Amino acid sequence: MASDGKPTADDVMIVNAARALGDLARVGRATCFVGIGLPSTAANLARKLYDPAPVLIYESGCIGSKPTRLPLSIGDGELGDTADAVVSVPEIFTYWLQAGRIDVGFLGGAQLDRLGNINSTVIGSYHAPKTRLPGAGGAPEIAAAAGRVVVVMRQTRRAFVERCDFRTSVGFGDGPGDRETLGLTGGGTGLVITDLGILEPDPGTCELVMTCLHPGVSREQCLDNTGWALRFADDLGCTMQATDEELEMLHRVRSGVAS
Amino acid sequence: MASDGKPTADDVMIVNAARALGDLARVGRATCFVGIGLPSTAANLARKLYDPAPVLIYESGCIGSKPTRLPLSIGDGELGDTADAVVSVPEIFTYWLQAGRIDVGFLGGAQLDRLGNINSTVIGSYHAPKTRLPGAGGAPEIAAAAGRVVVVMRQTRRAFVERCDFRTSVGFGDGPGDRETLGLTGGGTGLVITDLGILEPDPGTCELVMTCLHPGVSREQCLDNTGWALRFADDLGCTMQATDEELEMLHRVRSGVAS
Amino acid sequence: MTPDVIFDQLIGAGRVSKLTFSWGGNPGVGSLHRFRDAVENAWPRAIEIEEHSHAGMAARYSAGASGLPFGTLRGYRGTDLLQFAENVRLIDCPFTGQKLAAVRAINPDVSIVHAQRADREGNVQIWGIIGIQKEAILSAKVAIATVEEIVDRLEPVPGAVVLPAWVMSAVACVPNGAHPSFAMGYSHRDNDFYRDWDRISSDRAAFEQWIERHVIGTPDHSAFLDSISMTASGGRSGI
Amino acid sequence: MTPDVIFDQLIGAGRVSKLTFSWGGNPGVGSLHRFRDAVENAWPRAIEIEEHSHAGMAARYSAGASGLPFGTLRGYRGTDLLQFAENVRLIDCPFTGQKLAAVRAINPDVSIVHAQRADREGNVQIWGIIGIQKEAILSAKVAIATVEEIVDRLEPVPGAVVLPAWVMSAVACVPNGAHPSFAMGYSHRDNDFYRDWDRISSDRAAFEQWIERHVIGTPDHSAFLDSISMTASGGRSGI
Repeated sequence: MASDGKPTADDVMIVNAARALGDLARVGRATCFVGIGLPSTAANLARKLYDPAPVLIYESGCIGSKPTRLPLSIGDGELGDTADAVVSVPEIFTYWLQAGRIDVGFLGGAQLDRLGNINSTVIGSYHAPKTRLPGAGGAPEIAAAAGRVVVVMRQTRRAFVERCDFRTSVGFGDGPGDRETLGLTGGGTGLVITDLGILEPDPGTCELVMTCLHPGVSREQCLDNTGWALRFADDLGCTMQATDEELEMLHRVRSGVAS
Repeated sequence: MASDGKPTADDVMIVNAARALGDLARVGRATCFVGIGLPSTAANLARKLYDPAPVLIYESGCIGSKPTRLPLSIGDGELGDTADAVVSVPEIFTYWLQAGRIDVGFLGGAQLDRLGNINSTVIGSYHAPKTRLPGAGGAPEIAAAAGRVVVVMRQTRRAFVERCDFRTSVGFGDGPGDRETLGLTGGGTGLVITDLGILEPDPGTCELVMTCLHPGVSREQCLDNTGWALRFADDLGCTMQATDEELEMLHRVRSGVAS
Repeated sequence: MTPDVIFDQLIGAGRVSKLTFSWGGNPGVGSLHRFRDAVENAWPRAIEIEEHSHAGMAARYSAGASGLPFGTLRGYRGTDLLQFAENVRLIDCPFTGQKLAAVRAINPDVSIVHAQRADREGNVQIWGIIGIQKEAILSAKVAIATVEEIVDRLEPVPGAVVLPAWVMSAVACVPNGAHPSFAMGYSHRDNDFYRDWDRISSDRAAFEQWIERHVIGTPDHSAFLDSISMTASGGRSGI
Repeated sequence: MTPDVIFDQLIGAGRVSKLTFSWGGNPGVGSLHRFRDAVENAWPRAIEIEEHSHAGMAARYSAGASGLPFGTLRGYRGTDLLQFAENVRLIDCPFTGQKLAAVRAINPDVSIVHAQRADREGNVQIWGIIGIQKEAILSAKVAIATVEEIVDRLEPVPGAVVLPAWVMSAVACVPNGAHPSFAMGYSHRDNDFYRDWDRISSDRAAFEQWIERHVIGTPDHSAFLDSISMTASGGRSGI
């Protein structure tokens, strides 16, 4: 929370990401492939808030981790100690992710484009980059195989681009039908949660459109912070204000007292 | 041992197989892929008799087993309890056998042909077999990948044939160069230990020739019990009589008191 | 991979139309006589067989568990298995040009494994010689485990594999459910049964009598064990 | 796969000509500044990079450990990785016609892992989050383990992997040898170091001073740990 007690933009993203995971857990077991940072915070918040709770899976091989404090790395011992099972890295990517056992993949990135593709490799040209980013990690196969990909990213004109400088992870490729042609077994980018609201792909065109705004956010703010000609859903909604219960639990998750 | 205290034909085979393994262990670590039956008896005898001892690996995934009694199946709990490591079946065949980490593979079979190929599938035609045998098991890849294959089999005219009815495991295929063409990484059938003596492949033709006879065995016996025009090495040797120490230890291995 | 005496019973009872396997024997004893009788004499019916090596079957299950359509191995080349096995093709390595065997993934309609224990949520724990049980479960469309015991909490055990409840279709408590095989720490291998099976199964009439009395004639596994004077812990009772 | 601060040090010191990786960041902190400086500005020298996804790298190590020339995965398709990565080809499944990615096996000249302990014969035991350490060892031409402790006998531990002595080229006792990472049960992750590294490494001069004093200027790992006021068990000493 910010010093004025109001939730920060990150808080709002995390709470909404946790809710999305809670919704998915309600309609079946939400096995969730989690990276470190915002996704891990959101997934752990969902694990504390909802019953049934999502099953957290980390790419280091930890299945069903129930960390009492937020891990700083995917190799954090806490993730293994509290897991139902720990498997090798080759196994987590083959028997678990590639086999289609992951319902939800949380991803972030430096750029997200209109068709839900993600860049976490370079800004600028590959061989002479303006900014060299850490790279792919587990993202491309999460984007390929997870039942549904939830992207959590701050919405800015530099990050939300017409076309990624580098396509690290495929959302809908160049448009409808591309995932099928490419043999990608998962559902693709299903939900993008930003500090301004929520985007979802248009079922016909796969283009990401704004379907919900966070309380107090205007359409203009969204347009100003998006690098493509952003469209809004006809039934544009508004996300629910973060509740005290959610924010309190988020605080406890962050400070490691939520066990 | 037979009732007259003399070693049986099986005893002689087993003692000679154990010696071969001991010889190999002396020139480097002999990691030995072992099946149940005569091979397992011989390998465990070698483990008790020699220092350095061979490392016993069972296809059920047991690496470095040191059983105190002879196992009845490759899934015998004793093999896991006494192992340095137990791995899955896919792993034993990939990371261990296929990767070339096995120095010696012990094999048997219903038929062995002149070029060291082995049949453990059917006698007669495949679709209307005279005798249906258990089948391949781990043998084809042991024959393909082990540094050296040691075959332990009773020598009879029906078993030692010009050409196997079914080629389950490749020795030298159709002759010199075949293993290389087929991409088989191991050394092939290097030693055949029978109740009559020892056969080894001719380095030029790959044909199995009798290189040693057991004490008291005649060339005629060998010819009578071989289904091809058997040749004898110019420097035909004679195996050493089984010693009291070897036979005593064999007795102890069999009765499970050799721990 | 290794159909043993249980499969021999199914085959002898005429309940098998096709067997995919890599080794069909009675471990440590010899032949599976019902299997042989079916293949050699089509008794009680002809069965179709598809045979592989262990390594090939392991690669097929691994591919199935991995969501891949095929697995790759150095195998089959030069053997007559290649001539008769469906679901094996030679492929070229795109980097080195080497020829390798590709085997089609197996995704069984149903896999059943026997494990030591499960917790009340249905998480299943197996230890000892794990074999291919994990891949059998993870490749299957319906995955069932029988367990020796259901416990409140799975205590960690060296060498154990845990299969999370959410990959299992069903878990049932069936003590000595691996009989005549064993569950490490719970039951012993019934070596006598494997030896006796050689005698029972080598005669059609003896087999039919046996299966009628002990399998068809018993309502469940516990009654089956009683009928052969076997206790749930794998010891011989009474006689 | 995940070169982190140790690789950043090697890169910054100009000792790296090529990096093959799948994620090059400071876990939980951000960038590897020396890596970025090398790629973006060729300082202190240009480095060649070959990048993959984690799944691709895992498949490459597994293939290497398996004695196969390549591994197969559902991956790379539709990404720009395919365009720049050497050692990736699309292949067709011989059964279904599906296009899959083939990745060339990795067989490192040398792999070094850090494990909890070894026995006097050289059998190495690792537990906790195993990652890809087994494959790193089994794919390597020369395989080295540093361990926290050498013991008379390896007691079984849940979740442990044992690498037999005969697959190891060398084993050395180096307490806290995973620093700034950790060895479960022996040392703690030095979270401060990862954070401090962000500051040290973001400035060329600060980096050069640091590497001179703490790495080049210390004779061994224990002296290195002393120089950063770190105890062998992973606690901060003195200051």
